[in-house]
Amino acid sequence: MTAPGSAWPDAPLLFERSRPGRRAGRPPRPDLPLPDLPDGLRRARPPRLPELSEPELVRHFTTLADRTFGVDTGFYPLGSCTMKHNPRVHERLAGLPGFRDLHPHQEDEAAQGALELMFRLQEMLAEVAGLPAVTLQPAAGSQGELTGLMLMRAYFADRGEERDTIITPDTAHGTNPASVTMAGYKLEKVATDARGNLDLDDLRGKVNERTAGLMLTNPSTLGLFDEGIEEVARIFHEAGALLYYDGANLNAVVGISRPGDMGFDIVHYNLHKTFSQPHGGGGPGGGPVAVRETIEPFLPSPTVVREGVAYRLDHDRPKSIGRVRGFAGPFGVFVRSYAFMRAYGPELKEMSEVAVLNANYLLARLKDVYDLPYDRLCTHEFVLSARNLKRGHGVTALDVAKRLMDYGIHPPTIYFPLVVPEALMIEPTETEPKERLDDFVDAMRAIAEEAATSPELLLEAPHGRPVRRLDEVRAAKQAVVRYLFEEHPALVGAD
Amino acid sequence: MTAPGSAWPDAPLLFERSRPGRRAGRPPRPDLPLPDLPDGLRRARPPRLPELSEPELVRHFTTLADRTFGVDTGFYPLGSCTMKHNPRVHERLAGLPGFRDLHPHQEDEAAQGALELMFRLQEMLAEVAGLPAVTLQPAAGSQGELTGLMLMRAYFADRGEERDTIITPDTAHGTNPASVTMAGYKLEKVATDARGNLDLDDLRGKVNERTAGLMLTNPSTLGLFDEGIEEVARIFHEAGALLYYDGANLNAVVGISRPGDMGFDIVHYNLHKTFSQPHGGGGPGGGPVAVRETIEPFLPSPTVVREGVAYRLDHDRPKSIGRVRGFAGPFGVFVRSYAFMRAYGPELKEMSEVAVLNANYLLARLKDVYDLPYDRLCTHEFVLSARNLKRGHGVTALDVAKRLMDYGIHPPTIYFPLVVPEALMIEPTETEPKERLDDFVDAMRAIAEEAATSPELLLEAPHGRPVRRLDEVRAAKQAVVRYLFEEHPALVGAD
Amino acid sequence: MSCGYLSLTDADREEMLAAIGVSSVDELFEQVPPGVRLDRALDLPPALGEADLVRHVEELASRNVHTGAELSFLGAGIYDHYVPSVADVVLSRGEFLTAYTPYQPEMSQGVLQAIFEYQTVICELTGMDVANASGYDGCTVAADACFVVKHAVPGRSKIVLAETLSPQVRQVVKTYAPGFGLEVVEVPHDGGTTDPERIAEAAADAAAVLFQQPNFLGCLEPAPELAHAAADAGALAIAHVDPMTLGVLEAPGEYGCSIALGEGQAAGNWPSYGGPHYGFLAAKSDFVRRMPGRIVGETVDLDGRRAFVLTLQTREQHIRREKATSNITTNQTLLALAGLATLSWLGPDGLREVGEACLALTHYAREQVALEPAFEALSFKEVAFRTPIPAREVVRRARERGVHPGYALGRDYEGMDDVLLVALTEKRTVEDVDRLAEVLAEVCS
Amino acid sequence: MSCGYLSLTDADREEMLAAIGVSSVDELFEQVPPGVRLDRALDLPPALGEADLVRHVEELASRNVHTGAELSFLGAGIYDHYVPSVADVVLSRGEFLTAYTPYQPEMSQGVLQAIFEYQTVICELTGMDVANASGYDGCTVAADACFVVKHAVPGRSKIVLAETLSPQVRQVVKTYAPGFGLEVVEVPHDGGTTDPERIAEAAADAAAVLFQQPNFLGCLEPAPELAHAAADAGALAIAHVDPMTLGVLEAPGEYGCSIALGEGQAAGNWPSYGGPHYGFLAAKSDFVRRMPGRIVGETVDLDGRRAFVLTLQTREQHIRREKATSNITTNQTLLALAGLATLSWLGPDGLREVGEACLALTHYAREQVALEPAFEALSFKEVAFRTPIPAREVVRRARERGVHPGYALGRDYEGMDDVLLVALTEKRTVEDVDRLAEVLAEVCS
Ligand SMILES: Cc1ncc(COP(=O)(O)O)c(C=O)c1O
Ligand SMILES: Cc1ncc(COP(=O)(O)O)c(C=O)c1O
Repeated sequence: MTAPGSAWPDAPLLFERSRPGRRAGRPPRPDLPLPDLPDGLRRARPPRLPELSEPELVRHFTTLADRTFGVDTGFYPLGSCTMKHNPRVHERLAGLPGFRDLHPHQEDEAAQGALELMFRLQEMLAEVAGLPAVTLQPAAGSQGELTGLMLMRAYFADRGEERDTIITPDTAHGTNPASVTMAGYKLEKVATDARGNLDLDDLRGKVNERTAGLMLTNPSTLGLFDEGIEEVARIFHEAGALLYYDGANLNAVVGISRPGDMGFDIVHYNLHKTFSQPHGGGGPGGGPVAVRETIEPFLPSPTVVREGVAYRLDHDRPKSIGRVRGFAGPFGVFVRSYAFMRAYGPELKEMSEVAVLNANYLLARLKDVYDLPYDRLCTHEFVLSARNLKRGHGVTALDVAKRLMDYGIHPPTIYFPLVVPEALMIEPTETEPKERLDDFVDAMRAIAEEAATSPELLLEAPHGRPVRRLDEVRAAKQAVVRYLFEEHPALVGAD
Repeated sequence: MTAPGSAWPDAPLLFERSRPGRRAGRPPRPDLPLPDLPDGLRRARPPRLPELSEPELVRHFTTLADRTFGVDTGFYPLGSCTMKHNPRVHERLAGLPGFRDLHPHQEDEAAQGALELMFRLQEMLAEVAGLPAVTLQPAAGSQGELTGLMLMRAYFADRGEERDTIITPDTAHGTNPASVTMAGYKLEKVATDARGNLDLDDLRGKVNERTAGLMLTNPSTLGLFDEGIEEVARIFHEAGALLYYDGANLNAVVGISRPGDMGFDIVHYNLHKTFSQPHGGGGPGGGPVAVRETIEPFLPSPTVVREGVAYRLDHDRPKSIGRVRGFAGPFGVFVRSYAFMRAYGPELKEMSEVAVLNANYLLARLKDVYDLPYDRLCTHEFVLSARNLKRGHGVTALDVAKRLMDYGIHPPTIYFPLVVPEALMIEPTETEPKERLDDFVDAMRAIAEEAATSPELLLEAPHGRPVRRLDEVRAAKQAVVRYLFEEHPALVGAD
Repeated sequence: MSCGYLSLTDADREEMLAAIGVSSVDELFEQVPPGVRLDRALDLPPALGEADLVRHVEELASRNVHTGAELSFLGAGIYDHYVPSVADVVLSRGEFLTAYTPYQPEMSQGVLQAIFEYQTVICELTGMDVANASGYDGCTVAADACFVVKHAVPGRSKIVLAETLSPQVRQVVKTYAPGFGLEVVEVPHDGGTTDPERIAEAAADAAAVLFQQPNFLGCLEPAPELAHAAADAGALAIAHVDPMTLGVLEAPGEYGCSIALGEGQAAGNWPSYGGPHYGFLAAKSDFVRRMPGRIVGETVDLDGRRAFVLTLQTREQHIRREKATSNITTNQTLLALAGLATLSWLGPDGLREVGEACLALTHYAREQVALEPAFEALSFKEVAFRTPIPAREVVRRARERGVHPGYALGRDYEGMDDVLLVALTEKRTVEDVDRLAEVLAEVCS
Repeated sequence: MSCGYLSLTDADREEMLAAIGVSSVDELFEQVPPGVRLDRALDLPPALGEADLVRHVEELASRNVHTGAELSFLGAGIYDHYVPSVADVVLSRGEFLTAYTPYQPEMSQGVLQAIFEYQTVICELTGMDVANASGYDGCTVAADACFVVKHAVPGRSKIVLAETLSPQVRQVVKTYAPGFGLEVVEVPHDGGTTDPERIAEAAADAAAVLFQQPNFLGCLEPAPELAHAAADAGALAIAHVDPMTLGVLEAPGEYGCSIALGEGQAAGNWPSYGGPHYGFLAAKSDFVRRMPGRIVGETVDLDGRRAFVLTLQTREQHIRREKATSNITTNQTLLALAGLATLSWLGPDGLREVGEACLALTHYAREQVALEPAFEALSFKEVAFRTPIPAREVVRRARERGVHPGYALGRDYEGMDDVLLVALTEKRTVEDVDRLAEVLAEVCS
């Protein structure tokens, strides 16, 4: 038991709260005979699911929620993840019985509202990307990437070209190289120049007839718009290669600059970032992909098409790469993103403007106390380095992150991108008011001060959370990844 | 700002979070001309409502929720209030558009489902009370009481009798005497005997031809069933008076003993206690009233009646006392209570059995460390006294209550009933598992121990809440009961 | 255990009985005299598991025609304003839902602070100094106010009600008044509004005058004149107001009222077939120690930190018992907090815009509908039309066409069988009004 | 600000621009080359305030016929099981909704613990040692498993799929396989189930065999024999299972499978027109370091307190990049936690009862419906009937009578245009089945 007076009540596991014979749910039990199941098929030992009454179940999840920090709790400037406010009306809309209880195999004529919503979302997304054709199927950004690479493969195969290499910058998110491998491509890395743009000389030497394409985040993971993007596009297109846009940072440029206009041929969106699907402790997301006309025939099946006043799912796509996910995509996510875009309308650009304004404000107010590796205006996020604190006082980006927790703020992304040592990647998003930004500035400045005067405050942080720092090495070494009941190892105090 | 490392983030007032020109909601604005309003009618200065964006509004209420302890948070044995688990399905059901969006002036034929639910609820409540006629109109227990007293008045007026006195026991809840006054009756108090029953001798001397009736909670606020109830009823009925049953403690006897069978003529239910409407930080509630046939004609108007297969609101009640609330009652509460009773079915008795078992278990495990004024088995709640701790160590019931907070438990009701000094009135309810009861026992025993060994732990408790003990005298003296903007007095640190 | 809301296992039960020292649960009930024990099972319908329960209750709900299922212009006290999704944050949070009255302030700073904010918002809307944490509804707060008045104006025992005050409010006041020793008189309307002169007359020996703005007939009263007529006669002026109009209409506290009260439903609660909603009650500072119900005040804790607490409790039943200012205990906090969330979401501009939308639509309807307005006075949010056939018949016929055209005033007012009261909230559109006009033209011809 | 989701006032904006040292927001975008700037407003439909937005989206929703609006027997991968209200606690709590992947464990002990509990529940259901925190859906986890297999079984590059495995799952595997350098072969069914001998043959040089239990046609496969046929041939056996059947059906880990996976929707997610749902993926301990996606492990903090943390991260893209076991980042945690809440609400007895209800209803339907079952094998939760007219026509006609009778298997299987797949969850009643039988009799005659 936690000590009396702790603000964090105990949180036993569901299995520890379980008592044999207790139960919450009573499913309907039809008064019918039960046919016999053959022996090998019938379950021999019941699964050890937890046995709790409803009151205790509700308390359990309430306790766990209280130990979880979300955007609703406070400022969450997790770079690259766009932790913006999630409008509450979205939950109402996605929960309408006409959506929530709609079976995905329902006949098209009995799902016209859903299909229309998807079709309209496709059109709005196409306008934002500046590319004409959209598939909503991919489940998240990473799957969008993989889908994009598969589209490249299909496109080149259709043209009879053999290309086996994908180029990514050294600032790329880990999913980019991982997707390249999963798609069966080879990876080639290109350097970043002193202003944070792609190094054009390095690039020119690497693009050739084996190059299938580029994967690029723009603005980059440094939060910088690539000033040479037009030249980059020229280099690839001249080599007959394609450009893939990782849309994780689209929040910076909606209505300002469109990937299609920048020269990208394939784009994914992260609906959970830019278009406000709640992140749900890890997901769900949505990763639609937009493409040029030339690539449209290869899009996954089915797509949503309009015929006169009616909408339908089109499964008849002979050149399609096939299906990448079940059904037509994560529909509930579409409801939210559609509602989000409709709430802004043509003024959606303001979203990006404010996101960029908020980030630059933080940058301006912090760059004298933390190192700034690329001294430029940023876009919707920026990367600072704590190397000055490390050099001066022996505290790291991790320590700064942990100390922020004591100020009631979720830490930014740290140690990414890899090209910046002791990186602190900060993305405030557009929904934060100036007061929250100022709180963050005050905390970051106070922490820099503390690093000099009382570094132990950082080194021992956090102080106000339900646990202190964890032994992560031990977690990986012993890999206790499920509860083991009677055989569960006694961790506490041990080792 | 709270100190870094505090588990309780700041909670500024909405008005302090407000910034001129910020706003969340955008109501529809029809494109129509706006007629002029005469000068004296048009608002001169806008109300200073808070101006916040939606993200900050959501955070504000999230922060406030985190500073609020509910049954979902933990054990809440607040005697007399029946803080049981509130099934989550009730929120779904009350939120169905067919209920939530149903206008109370809708024609009866277009509200048949709602009327049927109310009719069925009336019937189920009547069965529980053992009385034939029910009005659902009263908004809470207190209003049920007042309604009951008005019914008495109407009943006697109809019989041409003049009776002006209501008798209540000295253990009565404050609402009983308050209702007596509001109904225009005089109050007469009767004593409690050594076993916690009504003192029959005292009673006999007080009941006469001026007596309109008795108001009694049974089991009493001491958590004891009145063993002389049959004789009590006889005394009143022989004097031509009526018996009113305060249903606050009905949770103890559902399916065990019915007020109507005990001899009561008028009964209120607290739907938010016995039948699980969430208490909502203070309300809403529901206080239906059941009566004998002879009193039925006086029930408030409208009632719900069945005619063949159809249901309707009956407004044609010439002898009715009139209306006590808008419409036919708090319908959303009815949905929840109806669902609650349907989830138990005829086994509803088990609810009371377990409530009584849980209370007796706690009593058995605590009576050696706290004083027990009436040494009997209890019903669904019981009253201990901390006078032994006060005598021995100078700590009071209040100190015990505050220290319980440090153990993550909501204090019981204290200093009530008035007949017990240093009262701790404990009602666990039937939904608590044995582990929570044991936690409470452990905490209460540890506190008794602490009272002896380190009384300052109690005297200075709580230690783990967002605030320490409050200056309540000052609150009442200066009566700052609203935010005053520029003129708001600076309280902090002052005096 | 037969129900998943219960938590004891058979093993728990045995252990607990042993600890108590009894051998069965029945023994615990030996204190109940055999003569009053129920010797049979309750005669209740069979138990339903959650899935079956939902199926059954959904079926009941499906037999109601709600405001989303027809184009509805019903108002008359309960209004179909938009309830914003931020209200869900309040209504769905387990802590708010499952807490009770904040008797222990250290456990309940959140709900206490929210009530303090609610009180402030109500005071701002009404121009008053103090508001309680809520009453049951817009009817009972009127009765509560009469109880305040009874003590605040000694020597007078008459309450004057304008006939244009909501019929249900008047009925509730009349039900309560005898217990308070108060007599009730009603002042009839003149062409839809109340004549200040008649109020002046009636108020001569009255303790208080209650009127409604905008009134039940949809008309704007000469509210300042009514208030002054009352005050000049030595009676307290009490206004029953609609919070959603107070971005546009003057606050009663600014034109001489001592008390303002009303039904809060319009601001943040669903119609819900009549409840639960919240009644609000606010007054000038003179009455602070006579207010009924909970009031939250500001104070400090031992460390000087700002904190909130239930205050002025010597007014209340649990302290003052038969001398209390009211018997209220359980109130409508949760609904009031949904109101707070809603009004904060709107802000001053949003509230004004809602009022303006209602006003503009009302006047558009007055022009578009080819029926004669029943009253000449300016209408706001509701407008009464005279119908060539009984209004109830108009309702019946229009509903067959998917439009609920409003409230038949003959339900409450003698001689108004041919008057239909049409409510217009900001949720109705110009096209909705056009459709109403079309249907009314059809069914009235 | 034009939208209430934004928080800056004009004054804020001015102060902030000054602090940055620019005079306008446009200046911030000078880094965007003029050639790629959009020089017009986006062509998007007009902005809607919340009330208008709700009205518009409700109108769209109303044009769908959902499972509550007709009596539906649709399944074929997505099932109308009861989603208990405790799932709402997870889905409506702001903290769960608005948190992301728990990179900072001290901020996220709640969601980490819940994932750990979810992993345990999945392992218990499937008889496995490790489960990840979720994959996108029941299709993509099958592709993920192929990527595990590619590395786990060196020298073999063939994947065998039973034709009775869900068509969508097979399609997704086929889309992914070329990138992995894997070849896919399919084994046709014999009378609705898969012949272990044919699996033995196909598995001879295969890395893995995937089959489904109960299979897509509603039939119970001889799963242990299939698993053993695969394993004996040196291939890994992978079972695609339905969590709601695993209270009654044996756990794949008990009959020789190395990996178990499936679509989680049936346990705790609404149909939602196909998503978002969650895919689960579990394996024997040999594969723990090849698992894709997030995995939560137990550890201690500095004070020795138990705590949870994302672990084995060297498998993942953000550490291993092109050598990662998968590219997955965002997953389906929220939906998986709704699954956890649902399965915990059921408990072992409830889960068994759900399975028994489905089984009993399936067999009742098989008897009651006057159509010939398409396959002799034992059916579970779904049963296929042969129809005298095309099944799609049966669907069309039955829907006109308010009954959606099921899935026309001809959509996926050649030669099955006259086969109708009827799904029976515990939400259907005996009367529902009687009604189905009646309607099918009508429309098939
Ligand atoms: C730059 C970048 N690319 C790709 C991804 C992958 O997107 P998702 O998490 O939606 O799979 C992310 C985020 O996680 C990202 O930040
Ligand atoms: C014994 C008793 N009587 C009456 C009441 C008043 O009931 P209510 O709060 O529903 O008005 C209460 C509870 O507050 C009570 O405990």
